[in-house]
Amino acid sequence: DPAVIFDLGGKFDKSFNEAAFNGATRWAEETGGSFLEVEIQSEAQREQALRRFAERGANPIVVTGFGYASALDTVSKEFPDTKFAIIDVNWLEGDNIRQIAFAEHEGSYLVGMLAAMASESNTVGFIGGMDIPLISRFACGYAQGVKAANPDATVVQNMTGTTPAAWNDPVKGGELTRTQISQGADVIFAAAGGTGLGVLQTAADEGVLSIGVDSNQNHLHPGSVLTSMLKRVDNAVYDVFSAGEDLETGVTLAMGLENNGVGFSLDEFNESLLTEEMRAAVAEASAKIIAGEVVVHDYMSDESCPVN
Amino acid sequence: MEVFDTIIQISDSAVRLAIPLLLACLAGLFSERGGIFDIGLEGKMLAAAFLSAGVAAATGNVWLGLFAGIAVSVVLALIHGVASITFRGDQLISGVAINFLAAGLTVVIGQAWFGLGGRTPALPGDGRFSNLEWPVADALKDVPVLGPVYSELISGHTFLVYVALLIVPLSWYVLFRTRFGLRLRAVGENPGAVDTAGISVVKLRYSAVIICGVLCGLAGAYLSTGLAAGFVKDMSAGRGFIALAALIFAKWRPVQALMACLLFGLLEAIANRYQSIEIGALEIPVQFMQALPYILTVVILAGFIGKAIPPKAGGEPYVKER
Amino acid sequence: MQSSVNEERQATAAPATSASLPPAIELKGISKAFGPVQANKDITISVAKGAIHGIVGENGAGKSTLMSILYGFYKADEGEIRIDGKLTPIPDSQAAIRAGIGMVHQHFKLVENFTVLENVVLGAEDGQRLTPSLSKARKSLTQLAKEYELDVDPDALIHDLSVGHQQRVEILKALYRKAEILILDEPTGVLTPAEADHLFRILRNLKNEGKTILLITHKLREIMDVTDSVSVMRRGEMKGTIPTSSTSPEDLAERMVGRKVLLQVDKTAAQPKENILDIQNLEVIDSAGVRRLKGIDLNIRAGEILGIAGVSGNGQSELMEVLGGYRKGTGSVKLNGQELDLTGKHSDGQSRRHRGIAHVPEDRHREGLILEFAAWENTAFGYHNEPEYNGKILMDNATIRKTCAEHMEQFDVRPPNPALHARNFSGGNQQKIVLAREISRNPDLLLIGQPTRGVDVGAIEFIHQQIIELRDQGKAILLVSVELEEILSLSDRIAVMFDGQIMGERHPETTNEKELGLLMAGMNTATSGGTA
Amino acid sequence: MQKLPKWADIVLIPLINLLLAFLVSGLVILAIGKDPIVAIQTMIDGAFGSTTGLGYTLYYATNFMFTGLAVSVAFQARIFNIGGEGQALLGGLGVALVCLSIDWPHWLVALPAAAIGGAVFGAAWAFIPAYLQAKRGSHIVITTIMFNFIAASLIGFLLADLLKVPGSMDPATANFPPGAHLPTFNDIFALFGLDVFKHAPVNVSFFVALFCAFGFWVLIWHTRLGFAMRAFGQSERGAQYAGISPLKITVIAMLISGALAGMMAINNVMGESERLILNATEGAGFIGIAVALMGRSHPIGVILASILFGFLYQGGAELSLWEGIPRELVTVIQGLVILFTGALDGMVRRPLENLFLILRKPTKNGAV
Ligand SMILES: Nc1ncnc2c1ncn2[C@@H]1O[C@H](COP(=O)(O)OP(=O)(O)OP(=O)(O)O)[C@@H](O)[C@H]1O
Ligand SMILES: Nc1ncnc2c1ncn2[C@@H]1O[C@H](COP(=O)(O)OP(=O)(O)OP(=O)(O)O)[C@@H](O)[C@H]1O
Ligand SMILES: [Mg+2]
Ligand SMILES: [Mg+2]
Repeated sequence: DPAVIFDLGGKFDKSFNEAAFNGATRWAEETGGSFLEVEIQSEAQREQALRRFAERGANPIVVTGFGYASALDTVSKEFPDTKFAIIDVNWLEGDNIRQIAFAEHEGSYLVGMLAAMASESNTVGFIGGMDIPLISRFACGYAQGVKAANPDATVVQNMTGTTPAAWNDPVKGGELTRTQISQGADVIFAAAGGTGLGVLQTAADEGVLSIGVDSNQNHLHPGSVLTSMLKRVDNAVYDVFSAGEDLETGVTLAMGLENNGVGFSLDEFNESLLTEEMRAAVAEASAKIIAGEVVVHDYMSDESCPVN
Repeated sequence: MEVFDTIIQISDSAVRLAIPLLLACLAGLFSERGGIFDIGLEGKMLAAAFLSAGVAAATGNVWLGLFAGIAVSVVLALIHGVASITFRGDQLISGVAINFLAAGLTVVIGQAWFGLGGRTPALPGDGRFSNLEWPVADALKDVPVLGPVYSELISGHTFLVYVALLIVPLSWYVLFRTRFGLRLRAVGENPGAVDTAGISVVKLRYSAVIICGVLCGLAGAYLSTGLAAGFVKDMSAGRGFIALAALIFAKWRPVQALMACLLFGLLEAIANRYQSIEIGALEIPVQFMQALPYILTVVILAGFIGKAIPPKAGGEPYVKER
Repeated sequence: MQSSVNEERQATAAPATSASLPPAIELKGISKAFGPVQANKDITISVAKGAIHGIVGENGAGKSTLMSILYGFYKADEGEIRIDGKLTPIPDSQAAIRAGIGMVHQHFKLVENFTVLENVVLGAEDGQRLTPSLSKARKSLTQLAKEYELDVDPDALIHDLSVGHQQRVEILKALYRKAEILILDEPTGVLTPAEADHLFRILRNLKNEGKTILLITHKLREIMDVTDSVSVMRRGEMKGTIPTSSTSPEDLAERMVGRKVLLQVDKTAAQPKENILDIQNLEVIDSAGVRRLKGIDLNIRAGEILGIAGVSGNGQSELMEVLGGYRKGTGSVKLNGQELDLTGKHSDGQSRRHRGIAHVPEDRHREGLILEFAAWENTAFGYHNEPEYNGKILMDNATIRKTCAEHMEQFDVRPPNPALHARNFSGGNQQKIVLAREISRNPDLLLIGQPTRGVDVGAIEFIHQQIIELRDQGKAILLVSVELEEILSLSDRIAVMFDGQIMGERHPETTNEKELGLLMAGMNTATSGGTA
Repeated sequence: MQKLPKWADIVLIPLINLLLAFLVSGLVILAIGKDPIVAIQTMIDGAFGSTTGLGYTLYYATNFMFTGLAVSVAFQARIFNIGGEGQALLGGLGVALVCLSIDWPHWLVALPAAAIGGAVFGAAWAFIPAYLQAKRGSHIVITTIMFNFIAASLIGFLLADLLKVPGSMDPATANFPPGAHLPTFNDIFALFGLDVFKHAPVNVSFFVALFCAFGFWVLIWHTRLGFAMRAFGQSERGAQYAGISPLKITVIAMLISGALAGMMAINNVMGESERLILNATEGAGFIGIAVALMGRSHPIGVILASILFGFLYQGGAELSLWEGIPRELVTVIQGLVILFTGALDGMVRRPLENLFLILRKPTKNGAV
């Protein structure tokens, strides 16, 4: 059986763990197969869970998040016959590892453009969970997109906290949203797990637009969620599970716009929010990025952002 | 004018952030005035937030949700009471246990109930407390100075906010102007005096604990059905502990509790507003701004507040025969 | 053993009631055990209406327990209670209050940060709202105050009141509840003589109103002065009831302890030698900015006991604390001619002990002992840094235990078990543990405060002997006591304190309680303090 | 005065309490449609059934021993240190800075240095609340809570901005040099040719923790400082009479407490992750409060309570691994264990005391 091990946030984090869970579930439903899964509780369990699943013969094993990098580095060597996949990591070496890294900055760029175009106040907001590099990558891509669509626009940025509670505080998310609204923001992008739910909710209550993250969150508040920045962890997991023991490993997949690894959501809930003009603009930008004509700066490349 | 608007907005935010603290703080106030220390405010709040959102989601009726939230909080309070009053257990341990129980059970039950990993579905309109617009708030909006104060700061909060604010003078009245209040304060200071006056220490302490449960229930319900629209695991996010800090800050007095909670709310609102400041070339890190409310609390505590003396008999079970 | 109540009433100055009435209180066959401890064994006693009835007995004899049962605070295991001849079950204090019983507990049951009024009203409110109750109570307090000389400021906070006033509040509480029977458990243990006299006047007033009073005390003179009849308890048992007129202090002491007790202190004249302690212009200002000591000049010589008399709260405690090293002061204090540090680094208890000052503090529960510590640990308390109790790094617990056992033997501490927690010793034995610790250090100067507060006659005798013995070894002793009798019988020289000042010095042979009482009240009649 | 025989007091009652806790936990497991018998088997088997499982149990227990002792030592002086979490976080910083400072030649050198680093940082973080309490009367419960938040912010800032490995996604320091690698039990037993505790993170820090527990015992009951701390804890006025300075004792007790909490980092930071990561303490500081309270602030009690919590952590991990039982259920079980063994102790104790009194009465009467 394949297995998936979620990060500390848990499989219902409304973020990429949940996306991974959805991918695995989709695979199980379509194929009738079953899979092992576990939500770890502490750092020490990363290695433990990996090893225990590998010992049990689970294959392939997917781990979600860069937190697993060093654990996987150790365990993958102990089990050369087991195949592993890791999300959000591209710096490991190992013949039995498939690394899957997402270009969140590219997806964020597109929703940033949409935000700037949808904004009437020329001010848009970003609410992140914690000040960590991953979130900065979202923020930086978003800001670039905003500026690309409207150089005069302002981006208001907030982080929700410094402890793990930062990912599960919708009340604070709501409050930050109100603060940003009072600062003029009328489109707000939330990359903050459960805290983001409070952002989307408050945006809907206050009559401004919001942007969801990771999974498609458009349905949460139809007509109020402008779009969602998609990070197709679900597809990645689905692919890994589908390939099963024949999984191609020793590769690093860069999941960007070109291979639909990231993107934005368009469905019946936000059809009316995205004008033809907006769709055309992002389609063009997307094409340019894929073609390499536009390079979205990756915060991780030099740990700084050209715009903010 | 812009400065003024900002002040109004920050104050507005401060009020919203202060209310859950205030309710929990008053809950702790009644409990501790009665001699029962309660570090389980957090857990009771969390449990109430969960059940009120859960019931509101299931029934679509926020009032049922509110009552369910209060009920579960009271049940937890009674467990604390049984442990610390009837069985004379350690009040700190019991409080810690309740925090664990609430943190675990909300997710376990929530998962079994809604299958959303401990989350409740987002609440529909009737499943939430909506903001009450005060009369002619809209019309007065543009009146300078007083207009925004009235229409934004005073008007437009949920029902529970006004309830919480009313509970402050009510608490004061109950504590300092009624028989019950006199006895409650006495039982927290010297249960022997109450006992020899022929009043049941046990009954008084249970009533203190139940009031605490009701108020924590309100606090939790406000979190999930007033401020947010649904429950997310661990959503109390340490507010119960901040409420305890506020309680000590307020030296166990209702009006001061309001002040302390507003101060905490204000500090948080300010930190939210000004997360990234650049002073010249120096960029103040966001983490510093996020820690600022806590740093300022320590500074204020060290600088202005004298020794806070808790109710004398607090934390000790009352034993007349050993 | 039991003498009949009627006999007794005929024998005493007739109370204001007719002889045919049933006794106000009748306890029959009361037993009470606390776990393995049998505090009361089959106790039977009856008290006539309108009488003042004394109860005496050693520490731990079970007096407080018996009274707590009568007041419904504890539930008796067996036995019955009759009030005015009617069988009255008293399951809780509410029932006792309804039966017209009021109690002033040994340790006051007052809420310290409440006002007098609030304390009086607590539990006796009329209705849910407080304000009407308070104003009603205020009125009747004024009334009661007038009737029984019980003035206290109704708006004062309890912790601002002297113990004497606190006790009045306790009595007011009982009277406000219309008590016909008043129990007082060691009411004078903490009172000054003036306050005690005042209390007894009140008690007589109450008696004249027809109220019945039960009085527990260790002071046999008080029994002789105010009671009509007296019961003696020993080890949980009732040893008999007798009319006061037919007994004497010596007789009572013997009945209590089971042996002859010397009530008079037996001492030879002092042989004072060189100056040990020299205090000049000592000033203390407390944290609230109040001047507690206003320029004290005193000296004590080797081989003498200087007694400090005074109403408590006039600076005696502060004086002891400065000398003991845990309060800062200004001025000059010389020990053996060497200046003591009053403000700096060396103004702490440790340094004082090193300099040869031992200290038996006034409050053994809060200062002198750590109640949760075993007796042996208390033996080292304050001296825990001394070399003989310490190895290089570790404490030498074996030595401390051994020392404690020796102390217990020398001072006849009962039970002689070093492992028992200090809390579990009776007041007298606790005091002996402290005394043994301090005296055995062979100090140059012993500060001793309220050495016999709440201690039974047997132990008092012993403690007094120890103090005299130490003096005879040539030590200087500073004795602070609110018991004028104790001051007069122990001291070689007496200084009276009032309002932070020394009002004058007297010699015990040439003064009397009356003169000292005047000085204590701040009235200096004679020439100021000449010393020999 | 002893109402219960000693064995009943220290063995029977805790056992009954635990049984009750597990009984109720079983009911909860039943309620969510799982088999409680299988669950408890899985837990026990997972935590004690193999040396690897045991190794994890002891690893967690080591963390809790440090924080439990930290809370206990302050509590002996009746100071309630809720700041273990923050102090342990800062301890992690100290350990990380020491480990990264030079290329350590051998763990025997690195361990003491790192332990001192952790202890110093932890103690420093405890110093300010202690000083403020003693000097300014600022309530230590509030200040230590605040310092937990401030510590999290500080570490977050340092890891995200200053100490992070450039180019890495992970807000964490670089890996420690190999010379700072602490031998695990597996490494130690390998010396004797045994292959046990395989892959378990339990390491020599466990012995350091035991040593600290022993040191705690010596300190509290066999030194004058401990004597002074306990005296101060029981009666502040009494302590002053005895010449014990409240300021000094408060500060020293908190320094020791903070140092113990800070030393936890040699286990989780140096022993396990071998680098400093965000949220490295994972609430061990708070568990330490429960451990200290349940262990009655006595080292033996703390050790036993730590192992109990280690068991719950490791057994709980196995539960979620194999039984599909949500990990939060473990939190519920922990809560029940704390409730029954800690707070509802009297529920079992009093009936038992009466029982023993009845059982003993006849013999007593016979003797008298
Ligand atoms: N609350 C209690 N718990 C356990 N034992 C008690 C309690 N109160 C009293 N005792 C025991 O009962 C005995 C009688 O105590 P009690 O206080 O009645 O004595 P007493 O005569 O009032 O002594 P004293 O003169 O010191 O006030 C004591 O020896 C004590 O061991
Ligand atoms: N926890 C306890 N367990 C057993 N016996 C106790 C306990 N507390 C008090 N006692 C007993 O109760 C008796 C009275 O104690 P209490 O504290 O009233 O002393 P006391 O002689 O009245 O001293 P004081 O005059 O200072 O009040 C003592 O004999 C003591 O042994
Ligand atoms: Mg007594
Ligand atoms: Mg007594």
